[in-house]
Amino acid sequence: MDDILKVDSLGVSFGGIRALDQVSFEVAKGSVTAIIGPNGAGKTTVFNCLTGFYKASDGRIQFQDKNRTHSIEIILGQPFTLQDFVNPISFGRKLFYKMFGGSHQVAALGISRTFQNIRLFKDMTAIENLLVAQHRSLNKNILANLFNTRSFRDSEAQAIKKAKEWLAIVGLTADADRLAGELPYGHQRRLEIARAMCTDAKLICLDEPAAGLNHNETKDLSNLISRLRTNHNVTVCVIEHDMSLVMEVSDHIIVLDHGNVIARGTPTEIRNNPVVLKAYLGEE
Amino acid sequence: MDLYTIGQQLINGLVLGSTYGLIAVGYTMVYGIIGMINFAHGEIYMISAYLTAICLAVLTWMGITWIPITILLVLFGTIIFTSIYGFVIERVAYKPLRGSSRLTPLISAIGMSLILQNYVMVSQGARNQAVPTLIEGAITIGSEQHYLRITYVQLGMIVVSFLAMALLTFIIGKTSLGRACRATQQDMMMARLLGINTDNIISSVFVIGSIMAAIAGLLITFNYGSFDFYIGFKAGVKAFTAAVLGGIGSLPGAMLGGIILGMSEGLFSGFVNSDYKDVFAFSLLVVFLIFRPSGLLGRPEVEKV
Amino acid sequence: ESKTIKIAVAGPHTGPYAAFGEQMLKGAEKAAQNINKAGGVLGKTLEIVKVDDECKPMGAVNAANEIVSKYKANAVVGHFCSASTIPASKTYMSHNVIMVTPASTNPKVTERKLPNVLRMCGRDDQQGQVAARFISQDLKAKTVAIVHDKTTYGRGLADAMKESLSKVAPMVKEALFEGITRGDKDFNTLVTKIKAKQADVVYFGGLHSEAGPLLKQMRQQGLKAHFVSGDGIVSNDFVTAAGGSQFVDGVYVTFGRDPLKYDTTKNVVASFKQDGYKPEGYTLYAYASVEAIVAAMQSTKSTKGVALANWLKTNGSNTIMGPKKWDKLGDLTKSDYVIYRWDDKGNYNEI
Amino acid sequence: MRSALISGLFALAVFGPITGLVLDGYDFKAHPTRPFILATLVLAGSFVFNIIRGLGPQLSVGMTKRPQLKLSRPQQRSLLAGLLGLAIVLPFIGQSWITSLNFALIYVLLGLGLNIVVGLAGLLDLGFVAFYAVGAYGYALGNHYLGLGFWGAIPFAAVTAGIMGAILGFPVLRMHGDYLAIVTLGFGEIIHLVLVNWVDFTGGPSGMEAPPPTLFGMEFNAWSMTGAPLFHEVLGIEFDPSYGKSFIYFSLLAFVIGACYFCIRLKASPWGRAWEALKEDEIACRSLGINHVTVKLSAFSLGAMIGGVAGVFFAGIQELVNPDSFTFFESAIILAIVVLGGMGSIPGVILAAITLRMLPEVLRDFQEYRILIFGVLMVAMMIWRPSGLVKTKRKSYAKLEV
Amino acid sequence: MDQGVLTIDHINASYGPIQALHGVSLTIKEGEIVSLIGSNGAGKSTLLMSIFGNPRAQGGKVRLFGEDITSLPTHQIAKKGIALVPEGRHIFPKMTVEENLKMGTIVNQGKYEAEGLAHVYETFPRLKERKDQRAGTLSGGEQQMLAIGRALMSRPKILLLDEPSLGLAPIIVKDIFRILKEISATGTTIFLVEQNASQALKIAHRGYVLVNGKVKLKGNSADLLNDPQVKEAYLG
Ligand SMILES: Nc1ncnc2c1ncn2[C@@H]1O[C@H](COP(=O)(O)OP(=O)(O)OP(=O)(O)O)[C@@H](O)[C@H]1O
Ligand SMILES: Nc1ncnc2c1ncn2[C@@H]1O[C@H](COP(=O)(O)OP(=O)(O)OP(=O)(O)O)[C@@H](O)[C@H]1O
Ligand SMILES: [Mg+2]
Ligand SMILES: [Mg+2]
Repeated sequence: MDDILKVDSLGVSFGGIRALDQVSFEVAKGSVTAIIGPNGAGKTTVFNCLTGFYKASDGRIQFQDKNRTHSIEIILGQPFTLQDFVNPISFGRKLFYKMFGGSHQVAALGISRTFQNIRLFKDMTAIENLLVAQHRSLNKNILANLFNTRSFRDSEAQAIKKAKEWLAIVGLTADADRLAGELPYGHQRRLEIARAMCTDAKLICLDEPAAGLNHNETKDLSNLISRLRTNHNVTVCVIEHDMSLVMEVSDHIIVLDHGNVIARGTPTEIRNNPVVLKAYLGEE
Repeated sequence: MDLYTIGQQLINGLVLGSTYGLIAVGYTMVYGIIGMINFAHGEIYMISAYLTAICLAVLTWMGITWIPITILLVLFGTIIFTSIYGFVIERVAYKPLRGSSRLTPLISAIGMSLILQNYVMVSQGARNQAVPTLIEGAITIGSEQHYLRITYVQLGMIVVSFLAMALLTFIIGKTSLGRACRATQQDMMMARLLGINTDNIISSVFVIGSIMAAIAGLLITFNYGSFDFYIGFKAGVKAFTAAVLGGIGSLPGAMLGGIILGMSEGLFSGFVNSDYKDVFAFSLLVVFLIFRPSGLLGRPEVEKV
Repeated sequence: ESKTIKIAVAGPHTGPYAAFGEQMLKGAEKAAQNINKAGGVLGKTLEIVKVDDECKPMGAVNAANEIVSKYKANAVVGHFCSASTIPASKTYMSHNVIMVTPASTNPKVTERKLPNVLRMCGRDDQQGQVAARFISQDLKAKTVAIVHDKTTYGRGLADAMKESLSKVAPMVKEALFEGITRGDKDFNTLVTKIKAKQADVVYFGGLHSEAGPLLKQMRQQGLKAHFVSGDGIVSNDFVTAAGGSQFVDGVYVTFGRDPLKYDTTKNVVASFKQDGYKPEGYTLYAYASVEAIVAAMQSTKSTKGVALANWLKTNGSNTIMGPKKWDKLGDLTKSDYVIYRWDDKGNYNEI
Repeated sequence: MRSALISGLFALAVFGPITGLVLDGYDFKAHPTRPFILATLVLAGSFVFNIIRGLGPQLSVGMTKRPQLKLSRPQQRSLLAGLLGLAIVLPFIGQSWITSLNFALIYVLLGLGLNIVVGLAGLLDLGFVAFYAVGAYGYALGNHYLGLGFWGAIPFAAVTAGIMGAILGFPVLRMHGDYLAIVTLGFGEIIHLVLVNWVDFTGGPSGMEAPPPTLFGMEFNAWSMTGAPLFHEVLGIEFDPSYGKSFIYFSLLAFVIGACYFCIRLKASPWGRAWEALKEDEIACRSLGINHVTVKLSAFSLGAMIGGVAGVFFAGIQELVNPDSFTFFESAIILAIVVLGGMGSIPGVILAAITLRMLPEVLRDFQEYRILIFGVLMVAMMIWRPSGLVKTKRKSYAKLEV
Repeated sequence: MDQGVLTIDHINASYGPIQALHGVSLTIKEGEIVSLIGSNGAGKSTLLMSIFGNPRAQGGKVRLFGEDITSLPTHQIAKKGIALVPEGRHIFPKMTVEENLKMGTIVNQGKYEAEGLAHVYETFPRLKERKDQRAGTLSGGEQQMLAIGRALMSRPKILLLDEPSLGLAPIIVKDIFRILKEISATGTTIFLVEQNASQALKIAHRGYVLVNGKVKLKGNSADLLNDPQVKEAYLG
């Protein structure tokens, strides 16, 4: 199987704190990969690096898409080196990414995410949240909009159709016109996943999607994650503290502690790994 | 250009800067605590200038002319009445708006500042007002021809503004009142849940801000002598600029911002051209904020994703 | 058909210049009062309406529209600021209403050649000329620093002075020509600069609210240069704004011959004093403006603006400030600018 | 009762020195009765207020439940048609109001422009007057130096203002909230100061003249200074200054309607949604691949363009542009229009612009108390309706058949 | 029925037009641990907040130590020896960890500050490592620890917790439940809202089940744990 993502000796520091150190792992295309670890281990930080919100101080992240490899760190803009001043092509490329690069470009590659603290557009309706997610692929010509041309109408209709489809998939059709901020917590979680999917993501990163959900709701969620993979062709990365969910959905688990990968393997391997038991699960 | 001229221009800039700093400190105080641009702060300063002159006139009428006593009494009176203004304004125009969108109190503040300006104009008349020159002397260094000079009032202004800033920094940073203020600013609901009477905190912030405005009003009025009901607006904008330049909510920042603003304005007009001094000051601000989007001493808003 | 003849006093009745609006209003009201006592005009009584223009162009156009449409006034005394007189005058013209400004000295007011516009005061270029001659001939200045307040009035005056000076005394050096900002109080840097350039005369185009602090700061820094200015600072407030009479000693200003000194004004001045008001600055100019308008109305038996203006331009008029004559543009033919000097008691006297 | 007494005492302390002792030179005059009258008024007022509040819940329930105006589609249509009809006949009824109406319409345009920036995109702009100035001076200078006519100046000014908007937008991209506010305020001041100081180019404080708009080359003047044909002569009617004003009124009305349509379309377009999303959460937007740079710049530019057009009309009405018309106060009023209108609501902006602009005219009878009362009403309106006059209604996408 | 430490008597609460609580009553006695469970949007958080008057309870009464606090302002309620770990943590993001903790003692003018800090740092060593870090930059779980620590600082007589286990690693969750039992043993009354129903009921003496803003079931936790309805809906 191909790897859609390769992370190679990633390192991040905040002031004196080394949040990530030499983190390396791969994510296989079409898999569900879970990242677990104690609080403050650096899981969210890994996601932030993958999606371009933090710039790693060292290491490489490579995203493989249709035989093309993109380096996230290049998209985020790199400092100029002496060599760039002799090589106009690399200079131009760096300048371009310095000026226009950033996390939105990473998202445009097909990596999207949800957040540990839900970040929906609370004062917009559920369906509007999904329309915003499709912004990139819509007809944005202001004149076309002003004269309501055929192509503009088509583009809007297409977007609404897609949004409705996703609302149906996550079971929120009834809530389409409600404000996102008013929805119960569990619904918000699902809406955020649908929103991330509406960007045509190839890799979706879910940060603690089951937090605040009760037992039954967690079950529904794990169903949804499996369906995302099988029916919608995306690769899923998930951070979660709820072990029942992790064990159920994931193919591969990576365990972080203090910014280091301390274990990796299949759910059964991890469940029985003494290091993980001690550091994370707290079972003797 | 000789050294004395350069030195004198530096002093001039510092004096101007300390007037901005004095007002900016009160400004940033309110601003840092309730996160609202209190456009009426400049007007409170303007009121305090009037109160200074009124107190002085009343004292003269009563026959109190010994200068130290006069100054103390004027200061006392100005502070009392100005802080009542601050208190009342907060209760009337801002308290009812608590919890609504950020811009609502901003508009209310603009309305309030129109009210105060015109209220003073209607009751005191539109003409320019002034106080007599109470303290004349100055410190002069140098020869008959070439010298540096700073008047006692100017010196007082610089000293007081630094003292006030230091005192306020201490209050905010080290006392429990200060901690309660910061808590109120960051999460008002949670502050209440921890037992903080946020309404009182906000009122006391306004009162402290007004006291600062009163001190500023007194010193600046004594220094320049002349004022009208319109001075508040300009002072407000400059103080706001200084506060932002220094980093919103940072008291030393406000002082520093004021000094930098005053210095750059003063030096530009002293050595280049006074027509464009404000253009220069604002351009400086813009350029500066591009490179340091959270001001000189303001800590960058880190938002954890 | 209205029972009164309405004269609008348009000027700044609110805002930072409101003091001048009051001067004009008091003068016009007193004139109306006296004329009504003497039997009114065209068999009707004279009514003064006060309209605020905030000294802003936009306020002026609004005010002008209100004057012609709402009050349907027959004549206008005003405005004060040249910046509002200029845009408003056109509205009066299209409604054929006469406008006499007692205070707008900017040349542009009349140079637009509107047939309904007259002024009761001099022009900045006349004033500048008097000042320039005084600075070069009487003060024998070698280096002059020219400062203005960037307003239409202040800058206009400074420009006019500068131009005259370069004509009458080309050898006088210009230390600097700079603007300060209205509302500012700190001019220390400018003073230091003037001091460094060793100017012996400072000419200021602007109003007393800035002139006062500027003068005080000059003296505090030990700059002994002469201070010369125009009609905008002629007010007792100048003394208080400067921080006391010790600072204004030796200041020179150009101003029309003091209307209070004319024999003709004695009664009026006394009656003002009875009301507890000291006629200052433009009070009597406004009084005279009303008189001129009324004289024209009496003679032409009309209230049509262009007709009134033309009558005044051909016949002139006798006012409280003496006989006045106008040229084709509507400017006074005779400028009566003279030099005054302030003493250490805070009084000013013609020299 | 006690609280009324306390507020009375506070009022006495507040009004005491300022209204009671009036400065006169270095001296003062006492007006001892004034503060007592004012304090008594406050005391009585707060007494009445307390009684009303004490009257019990039955009254307060009635007050908190605001009548909701819900209109069906055809009702909306007829209301709109009615308003339009009113707008068209208005100049024929109230000639004396027409200049004020013209200014009100200009403020509607300005409000709509700033509404894009502040109301929709959530970028606090305290220097919007800069674009208004660019438009007005664009016309005056374009006319003076390039011989540009009024109608030619409109696209010219719109494009110039739009570019200025983008220029301003670029450096402030990294700034948030109040930092953005001060930079925009600074930008507005810079433009103002340049207009004041650059006398050779802009005419400085005296400003620059701009001819009024023409209709197919016909002027609306009593007589022509340029030799152009005159409207009343061509039509063979008697001259009346109201023709010119009415002409401006109808042209402005057409532009306002156009701008409204433009804004309504924009609001429900990908841009409108992206602005709103960006206002709520920039990080979430970036995670969805939305380029916040283009989204913010588009808001600044489009808003500025509308502001620029308003400026051209302003110059055409005033026939003179002057830096005094473009001060911070103007920005503040425009911002107040947007906030009072209800942040993003187009009918709200129109209502607020007309209210705030007509109010000072209505209050003219109060003379020097005018601005004071205006300020009081501004504060009172904010307290009465903190979230604006009109609440925005969301478009229901779910009901759209696709 | 004997007087509880906290009694809630038929209260309603609403957000504008939406009514979230419908006549809820419950009693908590001294030294008890009481759990409140219910699905998403049932009104659990609303109930906790309305004890503090936000939104204000209507229709009924809230009594704390026998005193009617229904219409007291929030900050005065907070001074009566009651502390809350709110939903969404609500730490002060720009203060350091230690300053945040000290805020917990502001009700009693800094009493027990030193002991409190020592105790919290002992319970959550992670917070000690990060004591000078700005709280807003902590990881989700660290913030949760901080919110719990802050509530413990004032040594409340009654402690209300809204989903304290949210976002915490299994090992810490175990710790939290252990600590709650310890605190309870020292006489502190605890009112616990949890999604993790089985764990919550295990440490609790009694429990309430909230459905759509109404109390649906109540009883000893052992009974509730065996109740088929509860099992089906909340324990899985
Ligand atoms: N912006 C920042 N500044 C300083 N420290 C940070 C910052 N962001 C994260 N950290 C620190 O880095 C460490 C890793 O944080 P991260 O959010 O990745 O943890 P996590 O594994 O997601 O934990 P949790 O399960 O609690 O969410 C934490 O100790 C945190 O305090
Ligand atoms: N600020 C608010 N404005 C409007 N409605 C709200 C608000 N907060 C909560 N609600 C509504 O009130 C009801 C109860 O919400 P509450 O947060 O109390 O539920 P909960 O039981 O705590 O749920 P959760 O398990 O998700 O925390 C829900 O229907 C919710 O949608
Ligand atoms: Mg995390
Ligand atoms: Mg909850």
